[in-house]
Amino acid sequence: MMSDQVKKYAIVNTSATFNKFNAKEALDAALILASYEMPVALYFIGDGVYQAQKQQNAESIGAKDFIATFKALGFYDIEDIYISADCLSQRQLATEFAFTDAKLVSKEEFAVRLNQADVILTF
Amino acid sequence: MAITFNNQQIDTDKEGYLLNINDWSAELAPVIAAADNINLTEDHWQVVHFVRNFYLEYKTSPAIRALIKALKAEFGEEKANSRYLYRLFPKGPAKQATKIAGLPKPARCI
Amino acid sequence: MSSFALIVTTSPTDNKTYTALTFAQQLLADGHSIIGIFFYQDGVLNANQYVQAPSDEVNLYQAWSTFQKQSATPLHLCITAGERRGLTDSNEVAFSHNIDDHFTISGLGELVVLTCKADKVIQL
Amino acid sequence: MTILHIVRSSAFNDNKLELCLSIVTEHDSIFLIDDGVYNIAHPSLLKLLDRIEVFALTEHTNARALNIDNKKIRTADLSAFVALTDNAEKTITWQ
Repeated sequence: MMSDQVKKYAIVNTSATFNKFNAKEALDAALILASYEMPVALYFIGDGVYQAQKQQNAESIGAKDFIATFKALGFYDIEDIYISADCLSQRQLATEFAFTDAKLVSKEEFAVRLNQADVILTF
Repeated sequence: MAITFNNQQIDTDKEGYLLNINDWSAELAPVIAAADNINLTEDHWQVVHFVRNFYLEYKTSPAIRALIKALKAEFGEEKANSRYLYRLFPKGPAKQATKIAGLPKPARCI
Repeated sequence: MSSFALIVTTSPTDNKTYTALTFAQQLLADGHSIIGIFFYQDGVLNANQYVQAPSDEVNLYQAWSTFQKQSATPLHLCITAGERRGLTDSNEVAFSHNIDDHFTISGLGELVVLTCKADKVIQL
Repeated sequence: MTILHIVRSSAFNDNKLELCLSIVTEHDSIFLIDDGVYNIAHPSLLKLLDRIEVFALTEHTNARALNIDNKKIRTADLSAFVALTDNAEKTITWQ
């Protein structure tokens, strides 16, 4: 069922970790896109930056610890991960991330990077 | 559904996946494998342990491509290709190795 | 004229879903084609054939179903997202199959295929 | 390089418009639909009208009893919305 075409995808996360089921369903979509060998980049903006924080403890509030999966994204060839520096500092958050490799970007750079995608999905 | 093992009832879903990953033990794995007509060799064990550790660390069972990439880093090229893995787990490594490793059934749409 | 893929993530109780439906109808009216609509997140609830509405209100489940009948547009449903929300295609006694026949049971792989093939992707 | 930003929620209620405005560029356009049409009166949007092209969906402003007096906000019906999504290189939905 492989498509002949390749498009670049952007998954834009605007929801906090446990807000509805947005973060988990965004991750599921990203993993499938990657499994189909589509280039996928992840973006975290607004409350989405809360997802990227290290040391969250999902299981203590009865949520699946999908944050642990962030460390495995390299095996899925998901390596472009962008976090809005403005949104992070606005929320007084640390730059200790749940990813092995994430890039902290200004909103100008965020816009430039996002523009490189062919398909943008928000969650 | 359940497996009887050491006089204990171990709950599974209808396809034989354990419902609780903590019910798993190295002694139980051959029993799950036998139900799928697999006789566990050293090569099987390597993959079974690998996917279980992957799950325990990353809280997800690796999809085939990710599994191959991760195996490559650990065991090298010859043990990290889909032909090798399908020979060990004919019904698909992502489905069968995870079942034998006591992991939850992968999501249906994946 | 372009080919479109639509992604619907809102439930039948959300007026945004009606926007998505009218957008789809307008696309066809204006001569575009829709290669498929993918229902994800709460959007899957639109496939529940037990959704009911008073007769003087729009029943979005029925509206999608009618739209599919008239236009033959494939309506894909992410079954994993559906099962989490009580949708099932199981024929076991404990379950009652509640996914409308006008929807195609799919997975996220179909999202990849649709969005990859279409000229334009719109999330509504 | 043009993105059509589709805004579906009111900035009087959440920050989706604000997120959109933080990354919108002068080549992009903004299309207000659903509760997003309430943003026609939001100060953050009004500030940008000289730089960014903004549309509001007629069907949705009418449904909500909104009158658009501001000449800088363009009104468009569903068919015009369809045409804009077709012309844009890609869209991003803020909801």
